[in-house]
Amino acid sequence: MTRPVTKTLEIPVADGERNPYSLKMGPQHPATHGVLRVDLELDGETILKCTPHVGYLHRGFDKIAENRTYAQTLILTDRLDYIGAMANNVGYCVAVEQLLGFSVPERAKYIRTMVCEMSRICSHLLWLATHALDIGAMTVFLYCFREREILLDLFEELCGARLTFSYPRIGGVRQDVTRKFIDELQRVIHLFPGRIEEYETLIDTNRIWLKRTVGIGKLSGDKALALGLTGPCLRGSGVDYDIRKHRPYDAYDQMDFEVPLGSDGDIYARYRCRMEELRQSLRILQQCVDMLPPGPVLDKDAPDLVMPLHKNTKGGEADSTSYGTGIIKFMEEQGIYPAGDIYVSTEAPKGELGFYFISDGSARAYRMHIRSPSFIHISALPTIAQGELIADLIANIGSLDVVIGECDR
Amino acid sequence: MFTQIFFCYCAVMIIGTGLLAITMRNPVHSVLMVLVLFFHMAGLYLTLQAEFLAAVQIIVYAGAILVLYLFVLFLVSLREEVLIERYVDSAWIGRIFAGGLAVALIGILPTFILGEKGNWPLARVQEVTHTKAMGQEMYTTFILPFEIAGLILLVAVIGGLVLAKRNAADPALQTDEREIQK
Amino acid sequence: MESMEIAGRLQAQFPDQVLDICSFHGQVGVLIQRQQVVDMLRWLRDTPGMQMNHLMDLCGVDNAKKDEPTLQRFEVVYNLYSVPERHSLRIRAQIPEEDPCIDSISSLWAGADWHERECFDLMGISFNGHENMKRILLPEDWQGHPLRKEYPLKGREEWSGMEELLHKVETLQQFGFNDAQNQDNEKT
Amino acid sequence: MMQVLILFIQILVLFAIVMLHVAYATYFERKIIGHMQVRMGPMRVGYHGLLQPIADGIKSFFKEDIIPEQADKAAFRAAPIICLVAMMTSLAVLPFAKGWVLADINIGLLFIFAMSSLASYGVILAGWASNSKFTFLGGMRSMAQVISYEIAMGLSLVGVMMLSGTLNLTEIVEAQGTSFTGMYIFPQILAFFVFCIAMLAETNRVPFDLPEAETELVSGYCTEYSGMRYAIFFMAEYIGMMVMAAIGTICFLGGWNGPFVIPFFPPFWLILKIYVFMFFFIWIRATLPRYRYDQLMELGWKLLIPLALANIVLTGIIKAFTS
Repeated sequence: MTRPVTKTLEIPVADGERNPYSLKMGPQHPATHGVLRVDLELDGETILKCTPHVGYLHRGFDKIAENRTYAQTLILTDRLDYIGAMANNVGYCVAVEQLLGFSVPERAKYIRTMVCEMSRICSHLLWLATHALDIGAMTVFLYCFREREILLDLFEELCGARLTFSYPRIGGVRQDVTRKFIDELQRVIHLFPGRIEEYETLIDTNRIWLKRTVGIGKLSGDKALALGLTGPCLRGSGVDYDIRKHRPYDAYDQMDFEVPLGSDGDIYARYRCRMEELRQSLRILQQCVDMLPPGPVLDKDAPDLVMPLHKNTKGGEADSTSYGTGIIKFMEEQGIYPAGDIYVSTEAPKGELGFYFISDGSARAYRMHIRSPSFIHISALPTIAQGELIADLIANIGSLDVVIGECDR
Repeated sequence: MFTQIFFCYCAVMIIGTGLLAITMRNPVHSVLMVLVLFFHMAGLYLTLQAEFLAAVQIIVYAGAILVLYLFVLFLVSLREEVLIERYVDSAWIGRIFAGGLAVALIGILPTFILGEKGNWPLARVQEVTHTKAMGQEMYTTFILPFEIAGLILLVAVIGGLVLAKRNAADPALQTDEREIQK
Repeated sequence: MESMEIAGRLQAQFPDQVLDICSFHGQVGVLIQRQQVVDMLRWLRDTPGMQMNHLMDLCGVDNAKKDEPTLQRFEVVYNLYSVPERHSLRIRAQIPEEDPCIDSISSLWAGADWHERECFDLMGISFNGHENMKRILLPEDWQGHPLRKEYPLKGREEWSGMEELLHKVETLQQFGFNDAQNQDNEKT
Repeated sequence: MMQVLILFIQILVLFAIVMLHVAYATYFERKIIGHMQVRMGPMRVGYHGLLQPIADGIKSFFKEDIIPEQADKAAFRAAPIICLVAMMTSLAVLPFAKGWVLADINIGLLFIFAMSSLASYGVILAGWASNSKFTFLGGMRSMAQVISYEIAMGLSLVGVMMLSGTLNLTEIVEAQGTSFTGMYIFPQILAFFVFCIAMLAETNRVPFDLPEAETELVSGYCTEYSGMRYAIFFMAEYIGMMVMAAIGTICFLGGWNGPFVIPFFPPFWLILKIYVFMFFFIWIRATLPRYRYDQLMELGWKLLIPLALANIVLTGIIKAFTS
């Protein structure tokens, strides 16, 4: 005769190795930087298996782009990496210009380089803020936001927007920089080195910070390259691959700057790389300000890529489609749009942001594919995180610097 | 008067929670009952002017040992009901045994007598505090048994370490194997 | 090395696989057949002088609306780059409509894993030898592959998961849940 | 009978004062951390946000109390109470000045240890009873942490016990004398160091706030708690901080003795020192990142416990030679 001796509440515990403790982190979790879900299989706190799930923010940019003109698609790129949106805009414009064969005035090139580096600083500051918060250092978070605020104010002075800019245009930029902008930028360039030192004083020599970052999330250069990592994550592993140097676009070939390289490929190396990049960005900004040539900011030969209006301003019913198509038809007849395919990538703050276009001679992209760094970086997460602890996973997600908007597109 | 009431309360609670601890079906609840039991044990020590023992009872038993029990409970999966064969088939045999034991215990009770007063009458303990009194006795009169007990515990600790070390090595091996299988 | 030269050497190495070489704005694309894609990419990656060790991009293309009759229905495009040699090449593997599959290159580049899953998810090209050929961006029970040209811009129907959710909301409303929120929504 | 009534009134007064202090300790923390982080902290409710803690209290009191469906209801309800009661009980033996103590018992120090080890039951139970994975991991972490750091803390205070020859908190203060140089922080500097670190770990404060590490475990053991129950955990944490600060003050900083006597309000120096400790807690919170679980254990077992043991041996040798 038998009888049950215990009847218990379901206790969530690991049942030996047959049934590891599974934990679903996200999509609502403070440290997954948006709507990333990571399914974990744990042995105690050690990660046996880590499976990231993305797609919660999928908006189908590729498909939308096939049904809009090139100029219309520009505003979608703001919504990729919304932390440094300007870099996406520039990346897109550079790609479309190469596809359609437009030239860009010198002044616009310098302005674009400038805003690119500003958005890199913006992005890296936010990265540092959240990364430090992930590891538990709260104060750095607010210090970084204080500085980011200054840059956002600058962007507002430049184009009126603080987050989604759509400032660059195909063939230049929308409008010229103001005197005030340049003065303010000059001030920022002088202010920032001290501020960067401030962050470093807080965390760089901190025993706990070093314990949490040195030797964690290690990746060798070859492995990082095979995983497709780019940007600071790749350079932290010692691979010298910076698109600004390898395939210069805009005014980067005129700039004198260094590409900071790490060697260990751990979280600390990536952190050091980004901190150095902040300094190099300031250097580039200074050069841009000094060398800014006079001239127009939008190419004269560039077609007037007016966005189709929703409402006819002259009154009467809106006929946006016919108005839009009218222009497009006209331009198609002009033969501005060559047929062919092209892959152009730029060095966005997070890594290599590539646009692959196929044009069939119409005003709309036949196919657009965005190679977003965050997507690839998240896919590398299982390799990095396996065998480490939960706390390290958080640090790793932070150090890979992912933005879900860019990952899911 | 107050002491008697307090003693009665503690005694009743000890018996009650003891019974609950072995009858409750949820092991975590059982452990909690044991926690309450330890509390009242500490109360009993207080009635004997043994405040040091009372505090140690809570710190060591409640604060450390029971927590370890909980640890084990959490780590061992109890998701499935554990089925244990009855040791004795009929319930009545067990009840008769239990009743007999109870009668024997109660029968023995009157033969208990108070021990000798010895070197530490109540007044003296109160004067130098229980902690000092115990320390004095333990490190002079009973130093040899105390050290022997310490040695045995040390052996146990080292034994535990060795066992844990070996067990810790195993899962690592297993995960490696699993990786290889993949 | 010039991209054209690499393409030429690739053609010499795999003469029956390379269909065509085309160039546009200085970028060279090599049209190939799908059979030996893994070998070809491995050759490009490992040959000294080529060392195309960085897979920049991998995506699927639907040629249904292109009026180039020589092309097959689908393509998988590999954009390769050599970090040490600084040259790039594009490989376009042709895939017929009736059997949309190609060998996976995730053994060459671990990073191709998600690219291929994305391609499968949105374009419906499956990759042989891929360990985890599942949808990645869309829900697992999604019907169809949105990036195919015949897929409408607005979906044919609501996703079943969404309908379930709407149904749930309706049931909850019967019990007085969510009322306040709805009123707010109506106001705005 | 009269005695009991007086005691009862004393308890009530102490309770009220401590609760007020707890409320304003949160204000203190938010303000200080705010200014350290180039922001203002609470500003809206009352002058410079002075009424903020009260507003928070009222808010959490009236908030909906959510109990997860799958939770073990009894344990879920009991957990915060256990935490609070254990922490409040330890207040009974704290001497705020000579004679200003509810229960002047011989084993005051041990009693506080006993209570703080009981408080960990609240955390463990909360973690288990919520029946959620994050809370469970938080509870497990807390268990391991409390066991390890209680040892380090107990051992660090053994030196003080040896010097003073008593466990009674009032007598410990008196043994240090009234002069500045008599404080045990000087002979027991090693123990003070160990105590400070163990104190942070015992109260689950940064950099040892692993049981509630929000970036890893959402909010650790109290993830599923809301409203008043959550506030009770919060209160228990702050009372814990105060108790630990009071022990540090009493054992190492000479308790209520100060450079000069404040008439009518002898606990002045004690409270001032407690708030210095609190400031230390907050300062650390604003500065340091968080340890990782295994590193925390390593620190406890490989550094603090050996250090505390060495301190005991050292104190013993010195005491044997000087006496």
